[in-house]
Amino acid sequence: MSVVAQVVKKFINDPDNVVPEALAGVAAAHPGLVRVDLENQLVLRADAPVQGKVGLVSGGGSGHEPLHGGFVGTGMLDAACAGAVFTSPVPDQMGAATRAVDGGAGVLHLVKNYTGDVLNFRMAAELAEDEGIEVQSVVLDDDVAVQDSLYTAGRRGVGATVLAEKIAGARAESGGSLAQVADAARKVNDRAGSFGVALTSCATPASGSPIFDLGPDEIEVGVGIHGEPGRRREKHASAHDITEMMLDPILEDLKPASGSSVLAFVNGLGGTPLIELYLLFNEVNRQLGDRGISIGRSLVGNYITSLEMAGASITLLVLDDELTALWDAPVKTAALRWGA
Amino acid sequence: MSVVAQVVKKFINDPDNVVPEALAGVAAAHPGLVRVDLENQLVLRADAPVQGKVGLVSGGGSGHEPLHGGFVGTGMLDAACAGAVFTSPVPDQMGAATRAVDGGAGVLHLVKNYTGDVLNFRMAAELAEDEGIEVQSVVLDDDVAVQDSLYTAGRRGVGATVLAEKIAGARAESGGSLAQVADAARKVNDRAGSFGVALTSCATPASGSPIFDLGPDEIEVGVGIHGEPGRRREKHASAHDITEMMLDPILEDLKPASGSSVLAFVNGLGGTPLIELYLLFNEVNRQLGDRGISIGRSLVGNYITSLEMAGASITLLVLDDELTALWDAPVKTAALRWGA
Amino acid sequence: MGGMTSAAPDALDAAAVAGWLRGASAAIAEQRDYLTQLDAAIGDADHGSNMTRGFAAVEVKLDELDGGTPPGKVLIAAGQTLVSTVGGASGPLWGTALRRAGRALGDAEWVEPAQLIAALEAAVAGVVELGAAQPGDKTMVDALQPAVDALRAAVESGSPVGEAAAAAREAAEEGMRATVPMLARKGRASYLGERSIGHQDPGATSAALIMAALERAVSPGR
Amino acid sequence: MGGMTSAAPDALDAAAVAGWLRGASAAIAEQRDYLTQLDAAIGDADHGSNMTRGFAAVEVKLDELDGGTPPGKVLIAAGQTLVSTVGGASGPLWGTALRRAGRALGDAEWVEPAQLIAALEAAVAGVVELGAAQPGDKTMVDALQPAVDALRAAVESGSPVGEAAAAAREAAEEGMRATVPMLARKGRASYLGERSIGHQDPGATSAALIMAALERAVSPGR
Ligand SMILES: Nc1ncnc2c1ncn2[C@@H]1O[C@H](COP(=O)(O)OP(=O)(O)O)[C@@H](O)[C@H]1O
Ligand SMILES: Nc1ncnc2c1ncn2[C@@H]1O[C@H](COP(=O)(O)OP(=O)(O)O)[C@@H](O)[C@H]1O
Ligand SMILES: [Mg+2]
Ligand SMILES: [Mg+2]
Ligand SMILES: [Mg+2]
Ligand SMILES: [Mg+2]
Repeated sequence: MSVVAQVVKKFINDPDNVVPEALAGVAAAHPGLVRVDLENQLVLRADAPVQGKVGLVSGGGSGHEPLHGGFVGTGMLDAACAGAVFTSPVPDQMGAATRAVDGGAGVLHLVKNYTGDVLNFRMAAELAEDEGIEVQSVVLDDDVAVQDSLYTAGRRGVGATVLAEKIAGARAESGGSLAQVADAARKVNDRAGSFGVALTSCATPASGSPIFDLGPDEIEVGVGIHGEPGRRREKHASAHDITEMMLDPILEDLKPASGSSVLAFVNGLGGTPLIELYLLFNEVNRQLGDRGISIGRSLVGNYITSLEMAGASITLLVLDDELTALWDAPVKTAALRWGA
Repeated sequence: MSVVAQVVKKFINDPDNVVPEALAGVAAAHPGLVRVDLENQLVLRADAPVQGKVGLVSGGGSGHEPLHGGFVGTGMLDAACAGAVFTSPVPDQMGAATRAVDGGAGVLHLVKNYTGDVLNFRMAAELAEDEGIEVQSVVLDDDVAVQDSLYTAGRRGVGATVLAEKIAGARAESGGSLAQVADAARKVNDRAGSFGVALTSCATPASGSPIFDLGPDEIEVGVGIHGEPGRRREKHASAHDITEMMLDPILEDLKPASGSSVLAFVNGLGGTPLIELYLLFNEVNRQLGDRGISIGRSLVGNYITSLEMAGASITLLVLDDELTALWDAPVKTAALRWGA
Repeated sequence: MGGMTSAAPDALDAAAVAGWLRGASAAIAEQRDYLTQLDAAIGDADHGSNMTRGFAAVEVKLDELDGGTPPGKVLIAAGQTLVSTVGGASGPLWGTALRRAGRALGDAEWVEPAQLIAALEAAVAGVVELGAAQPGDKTMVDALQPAVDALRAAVESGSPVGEAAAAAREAAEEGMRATVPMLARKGRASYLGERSIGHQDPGATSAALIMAALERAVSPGR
Repeated sequence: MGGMTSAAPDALDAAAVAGWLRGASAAIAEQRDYLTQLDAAIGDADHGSNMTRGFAAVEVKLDELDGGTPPGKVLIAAGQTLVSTVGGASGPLWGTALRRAGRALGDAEWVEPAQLIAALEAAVAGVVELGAAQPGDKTMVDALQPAVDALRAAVESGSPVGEAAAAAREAAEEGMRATVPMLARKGRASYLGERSIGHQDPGATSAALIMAALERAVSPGR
């Protein structure tokens, strides 16, 4: 795990300005969809606050794009707070986002379970409540690679975040109360599990060199989305075997009944070509089929990334009619769009 | 330009099976949208052939995903033929695709200008015409990095391919004749220019190691989408300067009048994080603004890629009302979707 | 730095507290790459830039403060600045620490040793309350808790504040080194499980730097 | 291989033609990585796998052919197979070359030297018609055209077919080497402009391998 001196080249001007410049690009690229508060580093739904609708706020460190800013729009998030690369935003940003999307029906904070994100969002929620805005928080912790325990930081929030933002967003759009929207997000978290594998590391703009180095035939198994090493290092293996390595712990955690229908989400960590993600999806489809589980809905692509890391994660969400309907509901964001 | 011994790890089972396995994944992921002919390596619109509609066929080597298979669906392509990685498909595939999408109104072949693609599509068109199917072909050659000449292979087809598939697809969906659909594609090609820059090389599954090697402070300027070196090698520079390097030759080629509105397409070559693509889009927006050109429509993301190559291309299309309306028309494919 | 120029020989004034924070900022900026490297091994390679960004903002804030601002209010302002500029885990934790310390001092113009102990104990309590880390979890608490314990012990045994701060710094450094063999149970390093063993915790390392800055601030003559 | 067992001493039969194609397949498979490496420098690193895939399919096709298939039909079947399995630039070009050569031979059972020349001239003409490459453009034409010219010259000056084929192979290899300093005007290498200079064309290289296989097929005794 030594820090290698290798250089990762990037399209940037100044490492300290990457996030604001990218946000200005988001504003220029999606004028009808979102507006950007550059001072607070927020991507806001163009028509926020929507009166009478529960506001959905998420956020986290940058470098996971399209998460979260790419999911702001009708039927999904009302606001996304962008921190520095891989660093949780600060409570001031979350507070500004909360105020900006408060349409009188309360605001839900969707928080990935990392100490930094949880603490900063908690502080923001306390401040917002002091200002008279009703806030609830749902913490997402779907990464089954990490053992859960009362005495640890617990599991990470990864792929299920995308699904929770979509599904809770649909619930809010359809007029759900703050409690109902929070319930929808919690339901996703309860019924989803994820597992990630990295083939390479990645480099933050500030450091410019990879966080860890891997041999030509090694992979990191059980990684999150911050370029960190995983639970263990293994020999590189076939797509079939790696898929099995990922599916086994997810299924062990979720224990879906045979005959279950799942949403299967094969997510690229940033540097893996789409052709490989579809190849992995084919493996997922076959291996789930062998276990009597069918894929009811699917998502394949780079949705929650770790800069240019080559790797992939699999998320399974055990569907029911409610979740399926909320998934299918129209969504209009930069990164996920259908029915609108 | 020596071949380096570095290894690029991939999620694959067998290098010779990457394309069919990925296509099986596409079939499993998008059942309502497309069907896949595994024998001929075709992605077909689920409801093909659409009677009375001009059929749109494109295709090319694999490794550029989501191009072309990700653009099959309502309002875009009727069929995509997948060759081996970076190798044009064969006439048999194109012929099968042409037959499969022929709804009686003729079939348009959208061909990227590479010798292999052009020759194979030409043979397929001749065979199809022998079978009584009316075929027209539009060859796309928007890469301004390559000098055009009667005596050379000419310019490459790159980013404008995506725009032509969308816009010609909309024209076909709205009931255009074969001549009208071909005209729409040619119009896009005439009014579009592209330029690409690579920060790294990429590796085909068959070879497993990068096609060229670049120093830690070097970039390849004027690259295409096949992992090939570019027109020249330069020192790595700021996003601002690289954007200028790309915009200058495009604008020199297109010579848009001041006050023009363009579709600005910042495309990732596969291994560049989205945050950098938005940062580049911000540069494009500012630099075009400085030259009196406004961005009327935009597209930012990985749409025509070169496996895991880190790099980006910029494509500008000079808009008019017809092109804008066709761009805005509903599209429902795996990779581009709106209004449906 | 006016720490030792007061009538009460062992008491700190606002300038001394500000000097402590500036000294901490300088030390952190100097060790930025090292802190980031430690975080790269078991975290996400941002602890150096997080802390540097936050303490640089604290320095700007200190310049803006009224000359008459009492030590407690200086610490609260610094804590608020950290909360607003750092993000990550260390922002709320260090922000809370300094705010709690500041609140413990109230509006007093001078910080006597007993008050310094109370303030730092409040700081550690704030970190534990917010982050729920126990000693041995491989966090900043493993440097801070022994440091505060050593400070109290030294002061109670009659040492002058300079010597007590030196004892606190030594305890912090020892605690920092003691994180190496620990298995992380909090923060990002916990995701690594057994693989976190053998690496020094970045947050404990910056905590030791901050305690060393305290020693320098209370003993300007050294 | 029955090339020299016929009554007409310099004529080739279908088995000799099939032997040529099998020999070409073996040589290409052996040089697969080298061809790909040449293509990596100025193309897209697939020429070795393209040609190997195509000629392997040709060998399968040859196994399926009727014993009585005349040489022309053997070449047409091989060309059709290349078109259907190679893709890229070399698939249509080599496919057309072999089909044109086969058509020039008609249904004749024996290929006399004059017919061999006519067939190969038709092959090159087909490549030029389809690909529009001129000599000097840095393509397979730069190996094929001199090879065919040398074959004709040798036969016309009375050389036996084995010697003529050797001359053709030598000319192909010389033409192949001559591509090194050329600036590419056709195919992917043309995108490199000046940077294509100094690299040997992969297509000219495989063409030389195919001409060397012809020499071996017509002179089994060597
Ligand atoms: N729950 C916690 N309680 C106390 N300290 C913690 C806790 N979680 C993390 N830390 C400290 O924070 C440090 C990491 O800080 P930093 O890298 O700035 O934030 P992040 O982990 O969000 O990237 C760790 O080294 C550890 O000392
Ligand atoms: N227009 C052309 N005429 C003749 N030969 C050509 C032409 N274009 C390319 N070639 C030959 O094809 C070779 C490349 O073949 P290959 O790598 O298999 O196809 P691709 O270029 O499609 O990847 C070149 O080295 C060159 O000799
Ligand atoms: Mg962090
Ligand atoms: Mg090719
Ligand atoms: Mg960190
Ligand atoms: Mg090639």
